[in-house]
Parts: sequence; structure tokens; C-alpha cells
Amino acid sequence: MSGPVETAVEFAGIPLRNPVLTASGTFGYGSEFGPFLDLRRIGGFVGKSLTLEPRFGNPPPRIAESPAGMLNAISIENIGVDAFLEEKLPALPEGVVVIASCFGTDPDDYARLAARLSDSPRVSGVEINASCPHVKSGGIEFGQDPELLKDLVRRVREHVSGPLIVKLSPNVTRIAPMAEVCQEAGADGITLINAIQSMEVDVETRRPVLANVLGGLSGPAIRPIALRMVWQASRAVDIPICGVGGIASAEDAVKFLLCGATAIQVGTINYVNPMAAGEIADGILAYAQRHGFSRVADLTGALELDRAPVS
Amino acid sequence: MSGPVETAVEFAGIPLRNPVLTASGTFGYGSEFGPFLDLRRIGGFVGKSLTLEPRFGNPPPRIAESPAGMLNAISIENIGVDAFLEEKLPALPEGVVVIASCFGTDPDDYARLAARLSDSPRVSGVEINASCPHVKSGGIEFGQDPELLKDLVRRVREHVSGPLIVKLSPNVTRIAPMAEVCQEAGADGITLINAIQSMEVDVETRRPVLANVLGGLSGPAIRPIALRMVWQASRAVDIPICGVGGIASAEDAVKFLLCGATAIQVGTINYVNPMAAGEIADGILAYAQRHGFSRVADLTGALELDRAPVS
Amino acid sequence: MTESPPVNGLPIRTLAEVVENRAEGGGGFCLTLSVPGWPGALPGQFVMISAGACAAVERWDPLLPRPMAVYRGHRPAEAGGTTEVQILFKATGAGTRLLAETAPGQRVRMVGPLGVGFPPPGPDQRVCLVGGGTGTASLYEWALQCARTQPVSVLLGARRAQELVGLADFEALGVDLRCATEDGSRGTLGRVTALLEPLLAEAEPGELSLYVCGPTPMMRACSQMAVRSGVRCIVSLENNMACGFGVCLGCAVPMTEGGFSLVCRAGPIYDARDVDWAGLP
Amino acid sequence: MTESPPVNGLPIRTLAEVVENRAEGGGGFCLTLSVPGWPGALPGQFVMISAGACAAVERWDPLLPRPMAVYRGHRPAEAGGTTEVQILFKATGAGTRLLAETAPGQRVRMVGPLGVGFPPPGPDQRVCLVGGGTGTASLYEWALQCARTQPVSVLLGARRAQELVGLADFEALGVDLRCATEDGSRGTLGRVTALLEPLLAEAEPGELSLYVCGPTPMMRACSQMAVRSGVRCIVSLENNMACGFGVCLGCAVPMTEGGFSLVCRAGPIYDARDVDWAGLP
Ligand SMILES: Cc1cc2nc3c(=O)[nH]c(=O)nc-3n(C[C@H](O)[C@H](O)[C@H](O)COP(=O)(O)OP(=O)(O)OC[C@H]3O[C@@H](n4cnc5c(N)ncnc54)[C@H](O)[C@@H]3O)c2cc1C
Ligand SMILES: Cc1cc2nc3c(=O)[nH]c(=O)nc-3n(C[C@H](O)[C@H](O)[C@H](O)COP(=O)(O)OP(=O)(O)OC[C@H]3O[C@@H](n4cnc5c(N)ncnc54)[C@H](O)[C@@H]3O)c2cc1C
Ligand SMILES: Cc1cc2nc3c(=O)[nH]c(=O)nc-3n(C[C@H](O)[C@H](O)[C@H](O)COP(=O)(O)O)c2cc1C
Ligand SMILES: Cc1cc2nc3c(=O)[nH]c(=O)nc-3n(C[C@H](O)[C@H](O)[C@H](O)COP(=O)(O)O)c2cc1C
Ligand code: FES
Ligand code: FES
Repeated sequence: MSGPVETAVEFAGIPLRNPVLTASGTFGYGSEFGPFLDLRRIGGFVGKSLTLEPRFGNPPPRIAESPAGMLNAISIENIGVDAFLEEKLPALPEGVVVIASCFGTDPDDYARLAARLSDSPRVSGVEINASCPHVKSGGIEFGQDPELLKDLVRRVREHVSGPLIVKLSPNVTRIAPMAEVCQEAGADGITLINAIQSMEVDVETRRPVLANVLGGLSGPAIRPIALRMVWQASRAVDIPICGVGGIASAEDAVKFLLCGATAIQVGTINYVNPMAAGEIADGILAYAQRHGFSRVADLTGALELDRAPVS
Repeated sequence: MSGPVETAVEFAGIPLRNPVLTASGTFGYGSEFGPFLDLRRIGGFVGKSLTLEPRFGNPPPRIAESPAGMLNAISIENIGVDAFLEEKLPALPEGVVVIASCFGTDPDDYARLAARLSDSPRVSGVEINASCPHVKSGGIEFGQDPELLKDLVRRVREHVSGPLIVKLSPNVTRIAPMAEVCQEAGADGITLINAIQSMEVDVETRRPVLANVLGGLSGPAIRPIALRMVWQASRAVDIPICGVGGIASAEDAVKFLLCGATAIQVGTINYVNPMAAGEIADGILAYAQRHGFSRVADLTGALELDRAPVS
Repeated sequence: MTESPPVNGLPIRTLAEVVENRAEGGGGFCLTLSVPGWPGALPGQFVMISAGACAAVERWDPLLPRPMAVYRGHRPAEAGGTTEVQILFKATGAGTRLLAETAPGQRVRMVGPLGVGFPPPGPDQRVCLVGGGTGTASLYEWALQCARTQPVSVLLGARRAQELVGLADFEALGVDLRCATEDGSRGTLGRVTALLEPLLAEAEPGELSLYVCGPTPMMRACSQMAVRSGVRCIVSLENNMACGFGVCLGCAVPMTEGGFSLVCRAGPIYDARDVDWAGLP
Repeated sequence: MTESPPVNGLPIRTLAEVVENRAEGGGGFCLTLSVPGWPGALPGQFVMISAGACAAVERWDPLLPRPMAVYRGHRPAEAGGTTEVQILFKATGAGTRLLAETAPGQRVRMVGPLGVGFPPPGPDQRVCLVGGGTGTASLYEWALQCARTQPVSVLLGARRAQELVGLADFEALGVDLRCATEDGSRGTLGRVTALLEPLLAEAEPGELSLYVCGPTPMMRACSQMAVRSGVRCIVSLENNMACGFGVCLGCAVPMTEGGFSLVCRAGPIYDARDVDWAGLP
């Protein structure tokens, strides 16, 4: 097939040029990638998680490396919602789709923050980070307890009329029930996965490498885990899913789409190759063309199963 | 320090020449490594998980590769407890420490199996595989539900007087409570982690790579996750812990010891380098020597923390 | 399952030094390794090779070694010495593309020889070897050995002439050699099965032993043709493997009689009738 | 925080070809890269380099690129052309050992120039550059530039003579050059701080600008000495980095005034007084 391929998809009610987003915390506030990538080549980006007030992160060392992965314990360092709305958003070129990520320690924080962000005409959607693996309170607790999560999403939903996305933690026994409560509580979409709680040790100093001791593992190492969770979640809910975790190539991205993701996010690989998201967007198009799909959206869930799968 | 270093450790009541064991399912029934490794150079080995009856595994493909990792969906293919006791055990050289792994679909299976194995004078301990990530029933269910797990361990404990080890699943929200119920139910030690439930897709055929769809991720990719769980479990219980997951070098092994493991298991790396376990045992000794430890056992839990850790 | 003479040496694990890595055209490479203490191999045995794992830095991506037939050089090393062992491969995936990049002087990690060798033909049988793509690599030493005692035909197939791996070596054997290429650039236009057909048609059952190695669909087809003709057909399977020595259980192949067989240990050589071809991926 | 002249070109991301990779002794290497479209760099800026990532196979172990100072070659490329950029490094960990293995003709992935350049000294000030180990690499272009307008002293320290990286290049500058080695194999026996002491003792406050790059303990010590002498001290920090362009927040350094600064963007150049040395790992 050689006809033109339609790359546009809709995720959580947000029309995207193509299914490639970038992941929160790996793309700054967008402008940092100016020298490397025209943001209009990709579907959009998710900004660093914001809090109501500006916030400092953990002391250094904050990062470590592991086989095909990295650990981070940044801990939601951010400029705060005001600076984001007033300084960062206006500086972005027209036509760039912005999804704002928000983080709080209680549902009220989240709700106020999400409402403020959602009110901005430059914000296409809000992603609730209910899954930061290395903050003392908040975040991961919501992401690990279905009742807390349901309550959180419901509260935010009451204050946000625009697209509402929940980012789930992989640090759970079963991902499907977490996805289900998001759907029940009115989320428009789900993003998964966040980094996986991990640890690294320096054998010479006999100390944890990270000052915070624990951090989140990301990068290609976690891709098969992320892919499994996307597949399980996509079978459990009807709302669209955004797949993230270790995506490093267009083939990786296609795997997530086939497993049921409507869009994907590029994370850690942005550090390694700041042009990666654009190259992945091009590569998905090429894949669709090569495999005779007239719409990239048709890749979603196009996995073929021979046998009844074991879930 | 240049004096001799004592390498012996005791794990779950089993005296070991050194803390290096090999992981179930990665070392066959021991004899396969004859050409590569004198089994008396290492602490001992854990055999492939056994069932009461011989058992075929999943159809192929059963393995796939991922960045710094592999996926498997073998599904407890094994020769059965009888053949193990009658054919495999007697063929092993004297002085090799054998830990037998057992798997069942209900607590009765486990109890009968564990009792038969434990009765053999050639079996130094029994490891309960409560965590196989790709068997339709049994295994992982026990490993994911603290009540089921507690009941399982208690039932087996009633039938087994010798060393009883429980191998935990990493596919849980929190590992500490799982470790705690094992201790309460009378386990002598805990092994963690088993492979992490994962998935891989072939974008050319648009099918899951594994016939079973889901498989377990192992290898260096998962090491930071395993290390974190070992650290968390070791802080939750007093019974000794055996660390496993992605260990590829003596330095990796030392990280697990520092985080609280009494012994470690070498898994996937046995495939890549069938002499790895021996080299790791030598390397741990060299590390202890270089760092002035007179006993390898003193490495256990020797991690220094600067600050109050975040758990 | 097939019988075979006992392995003449226990497998070793060693670092082998690259002596030469020759691009053969069509993406194929002939890698010559200097292997210390090589115990020798039977025709049909293989080795597990990790490329790039033992450079200055241990890198775990890609993680697993790759099974590769011993193409030439099955003689054991003299005491304390080394033997040159050759591998023929095509750079397709991560492992083989890395192998293609290794240069003389570099070392690759290697375990072998592994698996069983080919079972001998009957004393009066003609022998026909059928190789497809890199599967041909498994057959060279066997062709050499068989040619000493009986008439041998070698049928080689590939997509195009350049991809007929090891062709020059087979030509030098002086056996009956026929080629088929899918683009007709060498020999018959079409598949190697087209060469096999007349050979089987002519053969009396029991007069011929067939040895086949290549892509699964090709082996499946040859096997069916042989069964129809009542000719004994031996195949060398090329499953994915993690360990190569019988401990991961990853290489299992379904058997006609039910259950699975480990290709790395009971195989890679099988009587085609023993293999449940429908269950192969 | 330090002021610095504006960056004279936006960073690029490119594949740079290895022109030469010269072992310098003591584990040091001087890598010459041919960089297409190089926008030029200010003395003190750095690049992120991934070795081995862009061979035939993408390998994700090790995953992250490594920050490396631009040692020599900050001139921008002619339109459509390339510039040779040199990097000095020591093969210690996974990334640098891989870099040590790269051969001419191979390509490495590179992002840069990144960070800010050194702030200029006062017009009448003497300049003293203190380099420890590979930290010396950050200082060469700055020494060259300062030497055009003011008196420059360069103090280099290392464990042994062989590890005095770039020594020949600094000698060729014709500036006042003094060395200290911990084994006494070249220059003064001891640390580079022993060379700095008399220099600071002689200096009137305001007469001297100090620029330091090396291991954290050495920079900490120099900084304390400078503060005591009332001499302005500029340091170039060498934190671990994941991205190098301000998005991962991994390179944060605690500031005296509270909070953190991103070494890759606000740095790597800081006034030593602004850095909370106690909070550095
Ligand atoms: C006994 C035997 C002898 C052989 N002899 C030769 C020979 O002489 N010459 C030769 O060229 N080849 C030979 N092969 C085949 C050879 O081993 C494979 O072609 C080789 O593994 C391909 O490796 P690669 O790195 O190029 O490809 P890759 O695609 O990187 O890999 C194959 C590896 O990746 C995994 N894998 C395969 N497909 C997928 C997928 N779709 N998704 C995820 N993971 C996947 C498998 O676990 C396998 O380890 C032999 C095989 C066997 C079993
Ligand atoms: C601005 C700047 C300029 C620099 N210029 C130079 C230069 O010109 N020449 C030079 O030789 N060096 C320079 N460095 C230092 C250089 O970047 C490091 O020496 C280099 O990262 C070491 O890499 P490696 O791969 O050899 O070591 P490794 O030990 O493999 O690695 C360092 C990497 O691993 C991680 N890491 C570090 N320590 C640990 C640990 N204990 N446990 C787990 N992970 C760890 C970090 O995330 C880092 O990415 C510079 C650094 C900076 C910030
Ligand atoms: C340094 C770093 C910082 C991150 N910060 C955030 C964050 O602020 N909010 C969030 O939701 N996720 C954050 N993440 C998680 C990523 O968005 C992503 O979910 C995760 O890294 C997995 O994807 P990857 O493997 O492609 O990186 C961060 C990840 C990294 C590596
Ligand atoms: C092919 C394969 C088969 C395995 N089979 C078993 C098994 O039978 N019983 C068990 O308890 N664990 C089994 N495991 C899990 C390992 O024992 C180990 O817990 C896991 O692989 C993590 O360690 P590693 O990363 O070092 O491999 C298997 C792992 C692999 C890769
Ligand atoms: S490849 Fe591991 S058992 Fe055959
Ligand atoms: S290295 Fe990523 S922000 Fe500085």
C-alpha cells in the first residue's frame, strides 16, 4: 500500500497530530528541546509534574545508571503552577499540544491544581501523576490503593471539565483494577507506566547511590513490564490508554499500540537522543505504510492472538 | 587486610561453603553444569521447580530477549519428584548442597511434595516456588495474596521439619507484608525475586513473541528492582533472605549482601556464562578481602545509610 | 529420536579470538575463530556465541548468546593448543550484526560443542544434503565426511546467488552440487524443493538418506516430500535458544509422540517424522 | 551565579566521526572527532557523548551519554562543513572504557555544546588555572584565550606524571606551568593545592582570578583556600548527568543561597562561593 497514511489519533478527547507524546519529567517544559526538535512534529508533550507552589527536589545524587536503564529520585522538583502558566506556556510555539501533569499530597491539592491548569486555553489536557515512586507522601500511595485512587480521580473530575488523564503506578499487584477505578471515577484516559521503585548500591562506598536511597527505574529495561501492563489495562477498560516505559524506537512504540495503547510517551530516551520523539513519529508512519494500515489509529489493539491468553 | 577470609554462611539453617547459590530453573538438576563448573566451588544450587507428577511446559516459543533481559514462559516443565529423587540426586557428586524447589496448584500438593523432598538426606532444604509468573493456576496467586501465602506456608511447615524457604513474587504492591507472613508462618528463609510478569511483541507478525503471551522478565534489567525488594524485605523480617534477580558479577552479588541478603542466587547469567556462579563466588571473596572483612557473612546488611531512608 | 555417535569431547566455555571475519556478500560472513582447547565436534554440532560481550566493558544488551553451527574445523586442539573453528552466518538481528562487526584480535565468548551429530546413512545409501540459507552451514562437514564413503548430492537454495553461503567450499568438495535461487541468479529458478523433487522421484525407498537444514517452512516441506516418498529424512532444527546446554528449557520442540524435546540437547538433529511440524512456530 | 558571554551557537545533536583516538598513557585518551555543523563552543562548555550506541546495533547498556569538556576546537564549522573537536578523557567506568575502544571511522552520538563558558577575569587580573586529573581538559581553551591578554599560571595535579593529561599542549602555550604529582614523578611531590598555596599567599585580593576544575575534594579545597585569601574562585563542576540540557534535573547541585542549580544549564561553571560544598556528594 502506498496511499497516504492518516497519522492523527484522538487520546482522552485530545486530537493529536500523531500518537507520539513525551513523558512527564523527561521533556522539561517543552522549550528545552527547541534546538533539537520541532514540537509540531510530534503529537504533543507532557510537562514536568507541577505542584501548587514551586518545589525543590531531593539532594544529589539523584540519578544512577543500571543495565539498559536509569534510576532517578528527583522528587517533583518544579517551578510551580504559576510560573508554568505565566512564563513557560506563552513561550511555546503555536500549535504545540501541551498536557500538564500535576502532583499533590492530598486530593484537594490535585483538584485545585488540575482546575487551574485545565482552565488555561493552552493546556489540552491534565495528567494526574498518582505514581511518583520516590516522594515521601502523596503520589504513589494513591497509585497503589484502588480506593484512594478512585476518590482522588473523582475529586479532580469534579473540578475539571477538560480531558483528564490518570498516570498509574506499576508498583501494584494487579494493574487492571487500578485502571477500572479510573474509568469508574470518570477519567478520560490512562497513562502507564511510571518508573518502577528500585535501588542501586555503590559497592566501593557501601552506600545507596541515590541520596534518597530509593528511586524509579526507567528506560528500555522496563519495557516488557510496561507492555504487559498496557495490554492488561487495555483489556480491562474502554477509555484510551497511553503507553510509556522504555520506548526507544518506532518498533517499540508500535508494540504498545498493538497491545492496545492509543498514544505513547517517549521518556528516558529523550535524554539519550533529544530527537528521538520525532524519529519515532516518522517511524510509526513508515511502519503503518509498510504494513498496509491506512490509519495509524488502526494499529491500536491490532495484536493477533493465536490462543486464549493467560492473564 | 590480608588474612584468610571466612566465606561460609548459614542460610535458613543450611550451612553453605559460600553465599552463592544458583536459581531454580536456570541450573537444571545440577549435572548439566558438570563440564563447566565444579559444584563444590559454590554454596549450592536450587533445582528446577518440581511437581508431584512429571509435567510438560508451554508450547514454543517459550523465550524472548529484551534489553538486558529475557522473557520466559516455560511453565514448570519438570521430570517430577520421583525421577528427581531416584535419578538426578544420586548422580550428583558428594558435598554438593542441593535445595529442592517445589510447585503445586494447592497447598496439599506443596505439602506432600515438600515433605517427600525434605525427607531425602541429599536435600538440604526446600524452596517453595510461590511465584511462577506464567502458570495458569497456582504459584503466583499464592505469591500475590498474603492470606493465601500464609496459609500455604503454614501447611507446608506442618509437614516439613527441615529448612523451609519461600520464594516470593515481585508482582506485588508491597513486598514487606509478604515477607512478614512467611516469617509468621514459620519459614526459615525467603528467596526473592522471581521473574517479573512481562510481555513482548513481534511487530512483523503482530503477535506476542511467547506462545503463552505473558512471561517472566529476568536478567540484569531487573536487578535494581530485586535489590530494592531485598532491602525492603530484610528490614521487615528477621529470617534470612536470599537475593536473586539480574546478578551478573561479584559486585552485583555484593550489592544484595549489603542490602541484607545472607545468600544470593545466580539465574539467567548461567545461560550466558555457565561458569558465572564460580566466578562470582571468587569475586565476593576478593571483595571481602579488599575491603577488610574477615567474614563474608559480615557483608550482610553492611549498607551504610546517611539519612533516614524513605521506604 | 535419532541415534548418533557419542560426542567426542565435553563442551568447553572459552574466549575465542577472531582470526578472520570475511564478508561473503549477501549479508553473509565467515568467521574464523581460534579456540583454545577445542575438544572437537561432530558434524551437526553447534556452539553458543556472544559477540561483543567480552570487550572492555560487559554489556548486557543483547543478553543472550546465539547458536551457530560449526561450519568447518571439527578437529580437536593438540594438548595446550588451539584449533581454528569457522562459523558461517548472516547479519540479520542484533546478535549476528554485532558478530559481523567483530574484528581480528577481538574475542568472543563461546560455549561448545553442543548438541548431537548427524546419524550415519546406511552403508549402501546415497546421501542427499539439502541446505537453505545459513542452514547450509550445518552441512559442510557432514558432506565432507559422507563423501569419503558414499555418493553425495548437495542441493543448496537461497534467495539470490550471493546468499548461497559457502558455495565455493561445497564446489571444492567435488560432489554432485545443484543450486536453486528464488530470483534465478544461479542454478534453477525457484526453491530448493524443486531440486529435491526429481531426486526423490528417482529414488527407491531405502536407497537414499536425506539431511536437511534451513528455514522451518523449507524443512517442513522437505520432510513431507520425504515421508511421501518413504525416504528417511534427518533435519537440523534452528530454534531460539537461551543456554544451549539443556537448562533453560527454552528450545523445546513438540514431538509427534507428544511432549517436547530439547533441541539443544536431544537435537538439533531429528528424524523428521519425530517432529510435530504443526506445533512449530 | 557567574555571568558569562552568550553561547555563540545553539547545541546540535549529531553523529560525530572518530578521526583519531590516541592513548596518552595513564589510562588517558585524546579523542578527535569530526563534527558536522559544529556551532562552536565557549571555553568551559561541554558535550554529551555516547560511545558504542550507534554501531550497527543500538545497545542500551550503558544507557546514558557522558558529559565531556570540549578540550580543543571550539571554532564553528564552515557552512556545510565539519570541525574537529577534541575530548580528553580517562578510561575508568563503562562509558569511558567504551569510548577508549572506538576506532577511527566509527561514529559516536553527540549533543552539544552545552552549559555556559568561563566568565572573564578582570582586565588587570592575573589568571591562575588549576586542573586535577581529567578536569584539566576543561581548562585548555580557556588558558589559550586568557594568555592572549593577561599573565596566566597553570597548575596541574595528578597521581603520577603519566596522568597529567594534555601536558604537552599546555607546555606549548608558553605560560607559567607547574605540576604536582602524588608520587613525585613529575614536579612537586604532593597535591596541586600545595602549588596553589604560595600563589595565593603572594596575591593581593582582587589581583588574581582562579579557575579550578578537577575532583570534588580538590575543588572544595581550592575554593576554601581562595575564600580565605579573598580571591575570586571559579569552578567547573563534574556532576553525573543524564541529559545535559536541563530536562532530567539529575545534575542538581545545592546552592549556598538554598535550593539547587542545574550544573548542565546554569553551570558547569560556578563562583565557588555560590556552591554549597557540604551538600555535594
Ligand atoms: C543449532 C543451531 C545452529 C544454527 N546455526 C546457524 C549458523 O550456522 N548460521 C546462522 O547464521 N544461523 C544459525 N542458526 C540460527 C541463528 O542462531 C539465529 O539466526 C540467530 O539466533 C539470529 O540471531 P540474531 O541476533 O541475528 O537475530 P535476533 O533477531 O536478534 O535474534 C534471535 C534471538 O532473539 C530472540 N528473538 C528472536 N525473534 C524474536 C522476536 N521476534 N522478538 C523478540 N525476540 C526474538 C531469540 O531469543 C534469539 O535469542 C542456528 C540455530 C541453531 C538452533
Ligand atoms: C561538565 C562536565 C565535563 C566533564 N569533562 C570531562 C572530561 O573532559 N574528561 C573526562 O574524563 N571526564 C569528564 N567529566 C567527567 C565524566 O563525565 C565522568 O568521568 C564520566 O561520566 C565517567 O563515566 P564512566 O562511564 O567512565 O564511568 P561510570 O562509572 O560508568 O559512570 C558514570 C555514570 O554512571 C553513573 N554512576 C556514577 N557512579 C555510579 C555509581 N557508583 N553507581 C551507579 N551509577 C553510577 C552516572 O549516572 C554516570 O552517568 C566531565 C563531567 C562533567 C559534568
Ligand atoms: C528523571 C525522571 C523524572 C521523571 N519525573 C516525572 C514526573 O515529574 N512526573 C511523572 O509523572 N513522571 C515522571 N517520570 C516518569 C516518566 O514520565 C515515565 O513514566 C517513566 O520514566 C517510564 O518511561 P521511560 O522508561 O520511557 O522513561 C520521570 C522519569 C525520569 C527518568
Ligand atoms: C528460563 C527460566 C526458568 C525459570 N524457572 C523457574 C522455576 O522453575 N522455579 C522458580 O522458582 N524460578 C524459576 N525461574 C526464576 C529464577 O529462578 C529467578 O528467580 C529469576 O530468573 C530472576 O533471577 P535472574 O534475573 O538472575 O535470572 C526461572 C527463570 C528463567 C529465566
Ligand atoms: S537452549 Fe536452553 S534448554 Fe535448550
Ligand atoms: S543533566 Fe539533565 S538536567 Fe542537568
